[in-house]
Amino acid sequence: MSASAQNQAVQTGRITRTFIYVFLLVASLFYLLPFFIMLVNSLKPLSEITGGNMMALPQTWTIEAWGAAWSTAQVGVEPTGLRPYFWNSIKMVVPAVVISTVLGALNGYVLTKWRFRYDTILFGLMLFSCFIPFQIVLIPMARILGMLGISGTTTGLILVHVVYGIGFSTLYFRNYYAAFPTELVRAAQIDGAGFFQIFRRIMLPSSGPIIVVCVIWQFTNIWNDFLFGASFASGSGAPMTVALNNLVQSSTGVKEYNVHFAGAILAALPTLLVYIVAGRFFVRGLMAGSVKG
Amino acid sequence: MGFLDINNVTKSYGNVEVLHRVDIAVEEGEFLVLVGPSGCGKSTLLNMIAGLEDITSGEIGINGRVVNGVHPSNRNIAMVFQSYALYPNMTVGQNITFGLEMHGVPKPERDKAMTDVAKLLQIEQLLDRKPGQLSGGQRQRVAMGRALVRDPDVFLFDEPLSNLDAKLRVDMRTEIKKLHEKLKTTIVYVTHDQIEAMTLSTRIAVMYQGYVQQLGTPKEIYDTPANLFVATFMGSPAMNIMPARVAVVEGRPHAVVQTSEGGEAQLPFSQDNMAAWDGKEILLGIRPEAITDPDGADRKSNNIVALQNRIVVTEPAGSDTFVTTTLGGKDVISRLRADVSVEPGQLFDFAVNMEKAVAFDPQTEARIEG
Amino acid sequence: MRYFGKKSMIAAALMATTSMAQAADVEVLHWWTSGGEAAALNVLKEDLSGQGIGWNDMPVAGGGGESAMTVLRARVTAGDPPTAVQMLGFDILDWAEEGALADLNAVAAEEGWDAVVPAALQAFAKHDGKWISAPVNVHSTNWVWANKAILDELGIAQPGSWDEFVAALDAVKASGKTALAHGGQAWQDATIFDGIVLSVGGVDFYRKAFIDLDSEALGSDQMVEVFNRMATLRGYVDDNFSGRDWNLASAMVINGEAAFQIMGDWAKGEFLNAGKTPGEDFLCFRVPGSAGAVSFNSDQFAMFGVSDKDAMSAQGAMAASIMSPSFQSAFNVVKGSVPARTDVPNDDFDACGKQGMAELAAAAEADTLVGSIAHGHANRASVKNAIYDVVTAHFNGEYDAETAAEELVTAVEIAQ
Amino acid sequence: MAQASDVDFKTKLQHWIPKVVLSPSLFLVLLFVYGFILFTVYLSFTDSRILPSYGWVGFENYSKLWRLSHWTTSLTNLGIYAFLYITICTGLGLGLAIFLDQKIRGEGILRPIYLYPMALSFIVTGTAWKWFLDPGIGLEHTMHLWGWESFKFDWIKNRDYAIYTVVIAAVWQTSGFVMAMFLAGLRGIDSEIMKAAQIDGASNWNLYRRIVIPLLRPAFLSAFVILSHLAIKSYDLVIALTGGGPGRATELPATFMYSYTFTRNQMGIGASSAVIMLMTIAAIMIPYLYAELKEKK
Repeated sequence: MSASAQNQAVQTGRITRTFIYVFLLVASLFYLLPFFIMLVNSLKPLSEITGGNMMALPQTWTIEAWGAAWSTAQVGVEPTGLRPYFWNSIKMVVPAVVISTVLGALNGYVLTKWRFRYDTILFGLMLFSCFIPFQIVLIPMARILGMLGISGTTTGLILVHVVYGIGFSTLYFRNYYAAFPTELVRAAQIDGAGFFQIFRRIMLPSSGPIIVVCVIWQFTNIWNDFLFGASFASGSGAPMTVALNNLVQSSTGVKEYNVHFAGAILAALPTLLVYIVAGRFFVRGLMAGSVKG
Repeated sequence: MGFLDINNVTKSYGNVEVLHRVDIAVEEGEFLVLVGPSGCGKSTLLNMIAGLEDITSGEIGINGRVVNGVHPSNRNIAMVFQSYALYPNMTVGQNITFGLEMHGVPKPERDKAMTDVAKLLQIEQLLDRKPGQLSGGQRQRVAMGRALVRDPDVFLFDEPLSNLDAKLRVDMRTEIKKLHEKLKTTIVYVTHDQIEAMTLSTRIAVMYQGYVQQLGTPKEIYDTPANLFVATFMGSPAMNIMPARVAVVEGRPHAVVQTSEGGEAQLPFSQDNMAAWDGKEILLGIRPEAITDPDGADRKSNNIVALQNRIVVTEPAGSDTFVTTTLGGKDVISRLRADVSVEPGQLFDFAVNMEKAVAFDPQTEARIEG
Repeated sequence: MRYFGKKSMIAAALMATTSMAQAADVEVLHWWTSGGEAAALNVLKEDLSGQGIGWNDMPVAGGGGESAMTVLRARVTAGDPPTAVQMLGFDILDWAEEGALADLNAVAAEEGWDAVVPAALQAFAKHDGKWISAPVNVHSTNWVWANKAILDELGIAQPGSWDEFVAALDAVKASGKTALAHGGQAWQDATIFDGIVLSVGGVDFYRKAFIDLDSEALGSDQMVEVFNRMATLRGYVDDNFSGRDWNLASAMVINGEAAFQIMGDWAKGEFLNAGKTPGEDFLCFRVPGSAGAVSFNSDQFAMFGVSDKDAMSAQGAMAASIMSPSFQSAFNVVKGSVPARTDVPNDDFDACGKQGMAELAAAAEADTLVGSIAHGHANRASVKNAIYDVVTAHFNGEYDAETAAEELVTAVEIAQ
Repeated sequence: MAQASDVDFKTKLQHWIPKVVLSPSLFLVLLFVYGFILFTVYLSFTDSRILPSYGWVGFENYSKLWRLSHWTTSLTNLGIYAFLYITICTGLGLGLAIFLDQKIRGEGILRPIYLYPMALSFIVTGTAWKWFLDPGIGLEHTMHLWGWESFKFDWIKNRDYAIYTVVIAAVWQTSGFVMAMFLAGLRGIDSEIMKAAQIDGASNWNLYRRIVIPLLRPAFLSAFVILSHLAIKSYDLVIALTGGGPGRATELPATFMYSYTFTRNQMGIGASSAVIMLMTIAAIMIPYLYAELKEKK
């Protein structure tokens, strides 16, 4: 069934429909408001922000703040803007998302199609790991990264994100594959396909929707992470959020709010893009499995 | 020892034994149907033959080789699944040749095999489509094609027709039968539909509660069911079962049954050894077609008995008319010719073919051997 | 191919490790990320690169160094501490007790730090007789910043005593403007608290209560008076103060919406940045009643233990650069604070800066230089935050003055 | 019959591969989650301050913890916050999903609008929310400018109401995601069931109340898990929006834990609060997981 399939059965009257549209529009205003504030203020000169109404439209429109946030703002001792950190984030997010998704897919595949004793308990253990508060893992994780010699490297950061991404990616794929006909796997076994051949040739080609859900989820979480990025990346290798935080959170300096907001929107662009581009598939993917609990 | 040998096989999940000591030897070219209600263990047995489930104890041999622990793909079998299990992301052609590809068969040979099979099943025009674009019947053919192309020792069918509508099911049934007669391969076929079992098989294994209740040709199963379960499960409408008492009258054992009018009818057995049950209660089984109108009675039978009884319900079915009456306190269905005119409430003279009657021990429910 | 991939990954990991230990580099963890601060720090970076020492920048802003301290813990636990870490007060001593800091005595002796750094600062830069960190600046927290135009308009003179201050606040309030610009964040509340404690009880009371943590002093009538004065000030703050950033409060003074702000000398940067001139557009003076005393906090670069010879010498060079009079001057002119050594010429500083330097030297001389409660120079982080809890709860109306004094005693006790 | 062949290599391999494939993940989870939890439990019984130390102090940290008034405040706050957050998110998400499911024109535009907040971190949106909620510059100010002088919305500055502003911002962030889950659930319902109910004469209200919403049970459960884990982990939000203030009025266990572990140098107390948090999570999640996984079997 496609996500655009509508329930044909429900009939609504004119008044009800008007109410529904009004409600939906008001709700969308509620959701758009913070973004509006960010956007509007990123297009004002600083004096207009500190001086006047922060909700008003700019009197002087300027995109200076955007340029500053991207390439000239001071994020450390160097006025580099967010640009170099953007690539750091990409270098971290892409492998972390790929690895955690692949692991999640394999785990989900094993846990549904190659059942063995106590497999549900193992799954429960993995699922519960989603709920660990990240604050408590900081110190022991640092110790282990140090022992592995990957403290302060992107590799270490990827490892951390993979570890704490496994729970959710396994959950998504397990629920999706649970609804995937086991007979197909059996047929492929009889056809002589091995474990990985079945995965690659039979399971993966049918996993599109859930891959989208998992990738969106992991991408958002990893891209937006600050705690791990700040703790486990070295200075020049720090991800975008750490740089953004440095830009925004300076404690005893002048606060350039317009630059902050421009930077904030820049930092959010990739995730926004992912949501807007893949959003259609997102509901479809959720439908295909993950809401089945 | 057969071509497919199921030797003392059991299956347990944890402490629960779900399949008890199954012994079946299937000859080459035979069409064995495993039939039984859901949960009887027939699919489990099939999966064990395929290698999709472990064998708890006992042995399964295919073509002279014990296959316990052998990977499904190395057993030289092919399987058609209930849902067809067509790979949704591959075209029909790719579905058919996937197994050959996995076995390292070169592409030209694969293509040839595919063309041959497609021709045989008349699905040439479908080869480039995806399963999602096919009708139920077409999918069924593709699933069979996928099995055929492997040229296996044994074909396994897991309720292949149950997802089709009634008309298509009958067509495909015939088709499978034709295919078997043409190819002469060994087939093990699982179904819960006793008509499929009767029409397709060379032999039937009726299963219930993890036991093989009876293994035999369709005729054996139908005429001499091993026990009450087999008797009532096979045949439609089911065999009539009524309580009766054995009485030896004039040196010949009779079944004494209560009629609808309160009287007792004495029906002579064809089996002489029923005399040993003189005076005891039994369960008498008579199939609907053995209780009929006098003109419709089997002329070759030596033991047609007249019986007057009152008609409760009539159900004209076109080719026959089914009539419900009461014998031994039970509803009994009889099958009359369509042109006999009967009315509910009417007292009717039935002709009972006692040659086809069977008797069961009410304690063990086993058939009393005749 | 697969083999190659694996091998190159290991190689990359190895390279990463070696580059971290590379000789003539310093890795610096700090939270000076805003334009002016970072530019000031860049002076140091340039200085070091002139000596062939690379600068590995590791900025982590947030919460006045809280995020940076979290990161530091991760790095130390990983066995890979940065060379130098911006740090405040007791945090330095805590790390010294963990045995994580380096010994800078050689450099210190060579450069004669003992003679030029005030004793009150040395208390945080030395541990067990060893120099462990290089102080960059001295901020002081008991400052009031005032909009001169408003004062002139309302005919208010610069208040010299607490009563005059209250009268001035009243006058501004009557005129319809906000009397006291303030941001309701725990550390800002506590910054005011620094000045008020000094104004009520002077240096002796301050030391007894907040440095010795004498529970009698903490619960005394004087403390109740401190909280009363806090409550008085609360009456001059606008309704909308809660959660406001300090620099927005400064902006209120700059824009003429408010007359006064009590804030550390970093606020000067905001005034200067807005093109205002000290003495002409705005005034800076000590919290009335606290004149003569200076509550300070000092940003220092704590030097972490490194084993490598080259790294040690780079670290030493960095420490020496930080303490050089030229850097001290250049940095502090920009930052608004005053140099950590008392022998730096004041030529480049503005009026407020000069005043601050003079008062610091005088206070150091008179032993009225005390560590700031609010900024971790009076006690350890646990106590500091326990005090925050009470001060901010009282300021937000949760306790009256008497209860607040009682709560202060308990809170400090639990935190110790 | 030929001699019994041994279990062939391929079968043996296929028997072990799944376990081998699962084991790295399992190893990572056991070490990095359960190992660390045990470590934290251990720390909670030690005198750790700035770094882990191993002096055993028994339950002292726990007794100190319960004497701290803002620990109890943070627990009460979590109760209020989690209840409202989960209820409102679920209600709003369900409402939006049902409305969006009525063949709405422009659904393709509305859906990403509801969904996008999930894509942003609170480091980014915290300031915008803070401004919007601030009576001096935000909504209240704007209303005054538009001539509605008596309008008052100063919750963020009010000790008793500030926690509700945290709820508003949190709802803003996740309700769109919940909406997507419910929308997916709605789209998955067999439309024949809906038709049947309408033929039975059910009004739209009854149709949803009696038929559709009960059928969405799996979506409700998933939403509950995701929301409760987000509620318990809420940290960025509070820091960005109120910094735990006014006073300590919006402190939550997560912020409490962070501040004791990392800024107050009382790692032992931080660890003991973490242990209590974990126990709370376990108390909620384990029955749920048990029911879910058992049903699946």
